[in-house]
Amino acid sequence: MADHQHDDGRPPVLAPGHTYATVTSTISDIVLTRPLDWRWAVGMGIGSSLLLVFGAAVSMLLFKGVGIWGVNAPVMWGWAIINFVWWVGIGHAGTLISAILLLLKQQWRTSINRFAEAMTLFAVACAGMFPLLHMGRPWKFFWMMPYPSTMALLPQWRSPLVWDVFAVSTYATVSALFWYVGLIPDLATLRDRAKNKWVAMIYGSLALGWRGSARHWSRYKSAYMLLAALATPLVVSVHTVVSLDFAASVIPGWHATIFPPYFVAGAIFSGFAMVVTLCVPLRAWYGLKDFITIRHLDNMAKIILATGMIVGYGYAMEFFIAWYSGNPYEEFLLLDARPFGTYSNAYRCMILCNVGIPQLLWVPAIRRNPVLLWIISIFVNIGMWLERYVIVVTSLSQDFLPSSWADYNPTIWDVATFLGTIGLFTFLLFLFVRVLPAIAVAEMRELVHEKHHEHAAAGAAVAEAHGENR
Amino acid sequence: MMKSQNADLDKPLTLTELMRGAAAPEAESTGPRYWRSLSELADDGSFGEMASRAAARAQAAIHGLDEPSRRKFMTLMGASFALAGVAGCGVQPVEKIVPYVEQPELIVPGKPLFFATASSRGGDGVGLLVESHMGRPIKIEGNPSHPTGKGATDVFSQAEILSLYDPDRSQVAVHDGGVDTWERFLRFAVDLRARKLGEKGRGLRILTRSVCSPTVLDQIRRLREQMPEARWHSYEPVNRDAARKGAELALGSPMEASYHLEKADVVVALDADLLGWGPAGLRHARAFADRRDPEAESPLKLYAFEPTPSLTGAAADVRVPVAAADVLLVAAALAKALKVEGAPDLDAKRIEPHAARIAALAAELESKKGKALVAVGDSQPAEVHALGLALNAALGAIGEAVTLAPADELAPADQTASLVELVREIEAGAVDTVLVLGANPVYEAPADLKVAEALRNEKVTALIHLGLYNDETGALAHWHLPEAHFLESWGDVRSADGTVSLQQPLIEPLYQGRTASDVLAALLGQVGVPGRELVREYWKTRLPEENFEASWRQALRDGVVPLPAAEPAPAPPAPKLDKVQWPAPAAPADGEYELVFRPDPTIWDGRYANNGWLQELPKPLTTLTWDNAALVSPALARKLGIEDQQVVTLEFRSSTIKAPVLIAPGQAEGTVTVHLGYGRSRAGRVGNGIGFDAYKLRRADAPWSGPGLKLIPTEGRIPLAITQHHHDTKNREPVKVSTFEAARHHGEGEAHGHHHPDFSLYPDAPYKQSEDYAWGMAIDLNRCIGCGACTIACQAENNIPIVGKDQVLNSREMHWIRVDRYYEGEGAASADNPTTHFQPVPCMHCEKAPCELVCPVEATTHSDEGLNEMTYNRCVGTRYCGNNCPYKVRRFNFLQYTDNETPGLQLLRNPDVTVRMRGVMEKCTYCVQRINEARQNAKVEGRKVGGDEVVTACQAACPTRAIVFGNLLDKESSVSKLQASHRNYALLEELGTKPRTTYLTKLTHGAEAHEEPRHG
Amino acid sequence: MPQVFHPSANTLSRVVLFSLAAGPGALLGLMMLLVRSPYQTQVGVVREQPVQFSHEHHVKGLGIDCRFCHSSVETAASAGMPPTHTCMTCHSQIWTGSPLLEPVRASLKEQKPLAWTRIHDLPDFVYFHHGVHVQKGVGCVECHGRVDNMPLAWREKPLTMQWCLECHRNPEPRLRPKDEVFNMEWTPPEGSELAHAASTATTSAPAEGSHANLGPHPNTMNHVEVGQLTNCSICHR
Amino acid sequence: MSGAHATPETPEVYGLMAEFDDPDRLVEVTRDAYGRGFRQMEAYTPFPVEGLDHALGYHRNKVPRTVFAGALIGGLSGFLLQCWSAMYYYPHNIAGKPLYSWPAFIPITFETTVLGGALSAVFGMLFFNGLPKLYHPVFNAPAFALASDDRFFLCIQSRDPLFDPAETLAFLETCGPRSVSVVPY
Repeated sequence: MADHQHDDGRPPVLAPGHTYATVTSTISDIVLTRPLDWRWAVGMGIGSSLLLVFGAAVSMLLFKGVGIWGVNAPVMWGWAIINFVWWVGIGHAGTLISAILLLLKQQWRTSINRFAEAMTLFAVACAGMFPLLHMGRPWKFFWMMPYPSTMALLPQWRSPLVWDVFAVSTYATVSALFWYVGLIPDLATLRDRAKNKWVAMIYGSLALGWRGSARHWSRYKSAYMLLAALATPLVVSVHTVVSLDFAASVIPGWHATIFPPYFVAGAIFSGFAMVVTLCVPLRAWYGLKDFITIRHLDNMAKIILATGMIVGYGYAMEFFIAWYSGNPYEEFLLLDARPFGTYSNAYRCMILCNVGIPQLLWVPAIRRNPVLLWIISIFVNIGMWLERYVIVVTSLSQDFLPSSWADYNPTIWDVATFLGTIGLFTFLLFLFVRVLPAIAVAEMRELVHEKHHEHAAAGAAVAEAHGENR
Repeated sequence: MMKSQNADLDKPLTLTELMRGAAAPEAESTGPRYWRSLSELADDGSFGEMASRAAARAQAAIHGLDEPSRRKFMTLMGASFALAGVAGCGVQPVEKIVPYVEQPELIVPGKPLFFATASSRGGDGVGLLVESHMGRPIKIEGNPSHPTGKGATDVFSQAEILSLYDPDRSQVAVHDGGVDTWERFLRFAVDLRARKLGEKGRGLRILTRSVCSPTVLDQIRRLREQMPEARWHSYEPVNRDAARKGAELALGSPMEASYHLEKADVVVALDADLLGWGPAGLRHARAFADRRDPEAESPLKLYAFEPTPSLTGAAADVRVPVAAADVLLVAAALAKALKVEGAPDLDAKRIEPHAARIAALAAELESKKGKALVAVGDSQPAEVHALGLALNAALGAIGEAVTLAPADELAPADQTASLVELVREIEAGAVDTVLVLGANPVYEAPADLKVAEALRNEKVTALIHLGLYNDETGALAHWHLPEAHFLESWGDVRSADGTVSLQQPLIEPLYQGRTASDVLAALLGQVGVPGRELVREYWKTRLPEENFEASWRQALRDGVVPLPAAEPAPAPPAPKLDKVQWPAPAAPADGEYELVFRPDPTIWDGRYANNGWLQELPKPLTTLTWDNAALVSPALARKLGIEDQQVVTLEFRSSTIKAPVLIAPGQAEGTVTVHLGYGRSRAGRVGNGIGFDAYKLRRADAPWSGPGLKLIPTEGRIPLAITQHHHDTKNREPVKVSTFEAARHHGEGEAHGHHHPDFSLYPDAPYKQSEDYAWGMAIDLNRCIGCGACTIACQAENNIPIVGKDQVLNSREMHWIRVDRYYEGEGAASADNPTTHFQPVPCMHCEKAPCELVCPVEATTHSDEGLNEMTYNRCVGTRYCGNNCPYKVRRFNFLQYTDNETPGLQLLRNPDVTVRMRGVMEKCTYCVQRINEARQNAKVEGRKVGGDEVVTACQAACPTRAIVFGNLLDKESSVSKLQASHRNYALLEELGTKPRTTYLTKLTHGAEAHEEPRHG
Repeated sequence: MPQVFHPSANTLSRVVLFSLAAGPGALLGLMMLLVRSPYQTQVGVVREQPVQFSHEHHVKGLGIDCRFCHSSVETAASAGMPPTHTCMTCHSQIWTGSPLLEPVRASLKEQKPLAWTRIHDLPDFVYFHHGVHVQKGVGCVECHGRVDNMPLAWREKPLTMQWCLECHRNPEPRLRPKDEVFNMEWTPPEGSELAHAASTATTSAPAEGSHANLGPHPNTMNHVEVGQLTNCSICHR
Repeated sequence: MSGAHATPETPEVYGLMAEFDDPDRLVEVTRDAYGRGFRQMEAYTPFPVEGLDHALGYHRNKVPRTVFAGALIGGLSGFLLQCWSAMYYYPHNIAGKPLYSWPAFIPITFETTVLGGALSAVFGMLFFNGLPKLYHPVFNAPAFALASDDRFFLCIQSRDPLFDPAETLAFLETCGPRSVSVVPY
């Protein structure tokens, strides 16, 4: 990519030489005309077979009960909640990129937002599975929602779990709306380019008859902007609420005021890591290197680095407060049990993956090397899973009364369920890249338009570009 | 029953016919009638079906038990959407109401009745009250008017109710491997009687366990009169032979000593588990606790010398681990110091380290003469008992703190000898008929006697076995007869102190069981005389006949037979030691250790092996469940480099077994302890094949301990399901300990009893609290001895399921009240002989309960009377409450633990407590069903519930009255008084949860066993 | 460019979109109605019984007191079902030949109880105590309706938790003097505190002492501790 | 170029459609047309072109206030639902917390606010845009498929009072479009 250097010496957000037409065709042809390739087939195969595993695990679970998992007393939450928090965390990057970066007028978001939003949706779908499945009587889930029951009972609003129900379902709904609204013009494009009548009808009905009228565009833009404005605090709130599940309890290692900010940072951290994990192969396979450029990878790497540092700060603070508070239970847990106790390996790996390895990203060369970046992102994903493992398991297994301490071990069914959701995620993702434009076409055209203006105003362009790209 | 089949006795009946036959309730002139169940009353076929299922199981029981279902049996049955119990959604299925045809007097649907009866074990008895719902006995309480328990019960009596309904109990008579009938046995018995009368009973032998039923003793006596050459042998694996022999040595006659702790200030337990051994333990425990009361002017001081940790050792102020063989040396040393005449001069090298302590003790005894006693355990040889009697005489305890009662002259004084004699005679071919009544010699006799081979002797033409289970002996018997559970039968029990109680049936025999006296009656020619008549007949001869009916009814009501005052027994002779030969103290060869046998704390000698409650009850001190293990001292483990759960080969006198190791702090260094009762092959689906059979190592001449054990570590491992993995308190002081000294004059800047300020920003309660009731509980740690009776009483009362070993291994046990055990003391020394503290932990019913806050569906809320309520049918099972409970008292049904399949077990359920389904959280409710019952009675009578009126299940069972429950608003209630005590403190008080359950500081004598007295 | 859709598609698409939005709501609403309907609550459903027993005839016609058959209603949790013996106390004298009573006679002959079909059936996890309700002056009619007008018994009230709570939160309107509990026709005397309470059934606030002259307040009259009545453990254990 | 249903004898014309390939040009033309007094016209572009809506004389966008209203309703209903059920409907003693635990009610109030806002934004936008409208006359215009690709259209509708087939056509021709076509109903 070094050959197309932008005037300001940084890689461009869009490789030069693209017109409205080329942008449109490149992206929409992936959906409409491009033949199946083996990589997609393999990915889809893996995804759907893991999905079958998921089916098996869930049926077993419903048939026998959560006892098939490793959960016990005192560790009554296990992998299920860990996976839930992990997936929700991953689900943060999408809306963040689309919403916050949109409000900040960051051009480079354009080519990755659609894709990141899709990832968000699918991650939240996976996350949503776990709170349901981990219940003792999942078929009673609706008792957690307000409805006029003959028992004259509504949910217990003080419980963080109820907040969770609302937060996650709201987040899922809003992200879906946001994603769909963004899709409407592109669906219209697909409708208009489809050769096959039926394909055209399918996309057409999804496009709701969008015809790009100027008045529509203006309402559309304000609605889209407002959605972004609403989604921004929502993103922050969701993981805050998730963190309150822990912070609102009395358990040492959970009962910490630092949790909300530190969870949100962690969420963005893992979210961007997952975006990188998925982008790098995608841009290679589907020839999108012109749209998802080194510049994007570079910026995402910077965000990963920054949020990683915040997470590291969180860990440090946990130590400090434990010592500073003089609370014997906190002291024991954080200064003894976690670093040196039964689960010290998980803890140390976590530190390595989340704080140690990301430091490599200080080096620009590494940030701009897709392969290295991809490997680092994998480490971050693992590290963030371990973080949740450490939080959930260590705190519960050694809380207040030594008499009731016990260790926790997952079972094969824990693993199967987790792999199952990964399958679900992969399946949906591969489906998505085949049937919907993975990059927002209309926004790319807009980008092309803006670029023309930049070139027109030559001298000003440099300064302007600086302003825009910072 | 008889009449129904007299028609054609030759045609064998089918099992279902048998069942129906038995279903016809026996005509009773007085008192209520008894049924198996409502469904039987309304014979809508369900009972027939249940019966045939039972029959099918019986068949299985005869031709070996079905492997796969074993052990899993009680646990993971359901695992289906069968939304039983707490479920409830969709249109309700149509239900039937089935009224009586003739309403029996007394029985009001939904109102429990209580009947007095008694259980017996090891020749001693406990008086019981049994709660019966609609003819179903569902809960056992102690009988307050019975001196042994004074209303308390031990774990065994509590668990008997489960044994009653145990579907694996023997259900059919078996003759030569085929199903047969009681009627045909009767015909056999009649022939036998005719034959034996002719032969004067030659070749007839009767084998029982220790018999404490006056009626049965009388029947045996009459049989001996009719058949002079018949012999009666009795053998109980956990017997008092040594004590009787010791008495014989010292006093010339086999007397049985009983100890009265209430009369002593200093008690020395020489390998005597006063608090945990047999029904007498209940009496001792109560006396001990009362004498430890801080208000008592001179709190009792307890010394224990024992080879293996016991409840008594844990309660002792000074506990000294010594090898079982060295207890004699300790006794001798004390005797010498107290100038007991005839005291042996033994080489005291092995107890050198404790010399100073023993000297000090001797001095203290000297000073406390008349207020001190020495207790010798049944597991010590006769010589020590003789020495013990001499010591007690020297201390002036005989007749005071120690009383001696003559043993029954008819019963064999030395049971082991009597069993040996039986075996020898059989081998000599002098025996053709053996009547085994309620015993299981094949399993529980010492291995060297080879009882199984003996009984297979072809000269023995009739081996008749009457037993609750078709067990190891039943498998060999020509005739096996199902025995009636004592809750199904008439009988009487004489407890060690002479009190006699009547047993009355709470329910018709579920499986056509018969009692020993039924069988003996048949041999005495009283064919078909109902059990009730047999007992009445006997007591007619014992009680003044002018008001016999009155006293009979009184006996049935009170559970104690009003006996005419017995003439005072003559004072026993002064003990002499001249006849005693003192064993030469054998120096243990190195590489060899001492083997010690103990009855299992929860399944005793194996008779309770098929009782799931007892199997899952954590054994005191080790908290082991579902297994036995070889207990070794930490020092020995270090020396041999073995660790918990590692399998070792135990080689003792040429027999070997493999056993998993469990390291027991406080174990004497060179001593290995094994518990009896496991390794059963025909106990039932619950008890089969778990643990190892320690009887295989037992010898007739070394019943309790012996040197020369070899211990060879192997690579194998057997996971042991222990419920408590961490033993030190991590300086968190859940148990607060102080000294009597400090307690007597507290207030002088005493730290303990001080309270954290209430730092809640919120008002106490969101709305008006009840002005009448505020329920609360106080647990006096100074009284708790850690026996676990509370746990099992709670299990019985609250329909708590058992989960099985694999679930306990994943720490999913369901007990609502657990007994935590902490070891105290620094360094390796503490591991070798730590101070032990017990702490029962039920739900704290916090007023600021963390669990309530996090429940998303109001499944757990706070009542205006301060109860932390758990509404099972609202619970969706997020388990957040369980996580957020600092005391970890919440229990979750991870799987379908409650067995809804087995019909017998459905009869067991307490109808006042919801049966929980899978996926639902549960926890201690302060026995809210009892609170509500009291409330309802009060309302119906238009009054208020009394401050102490409600008694929780754990409180009722507690032998030491350590648990007190009541109304905190009533300042006169005992719980208010206790919580007002300066010893009162709340667990994890600093969390601001404001628990309603509080604890009272444990007090010690601050002897050298402890370092500085510590305060809250 | 050819049109992809026919004009009718416009309407169609709007309908689809609307139903997607409104459909789930409507479905939920339907279910809410369903669980309150007799289909679920069995209100007014007459059940088949082994004997065509008419409360109307026995209570209104013959004026037999409830307690004659439901003997433990004042003291026990269960009101008690009459044993066959009770029926036969009269029917050994009258209607001795009636075919309607054949099952009853058979039951006595074969010592085989009658199996009645339950009308008022609470879930297993609900604990109800008749004795207390009678003691506190809750009339039979309040829950069982005018049994004296039922030829064959049916369920008068839904017996849902919501319904139980209506009274447990605000008992006054349903309370009466204890001696009137078994009276089917009883209505509060004019202008009495009871009448006042009954009239203000909707307001949950118990009327204050201002009505002292109107006779006893129902709650105080029978010592009802309203506070405890909404504790979960009052009904669920 | 006419829909099957448009009868040839009475050819009804929806409007005249001019096709451009440069957005900026389209804006100028639109401004020009507006200046000439055309009101019933609409521009179609593959992406939002800045200033085009103003050029069409469109200024009053109702979406923002709809969203505000939606968010307000969502938030209020959420908060009131919690207060009502926790304080009046079934007051429970939960860990001794006050019935009116407003701090605990905030998270859900926030969520319902966002939800209300988001729903009203999307459905408001669709409503004001009159979508879904799968069939629309402009789709009859030739090459209109490119309106979602790289072409920019201006359509002057026949219902405009100033609309005159000949003159309007002439006017549009002068604006230098790629093509001008008649859009039938």
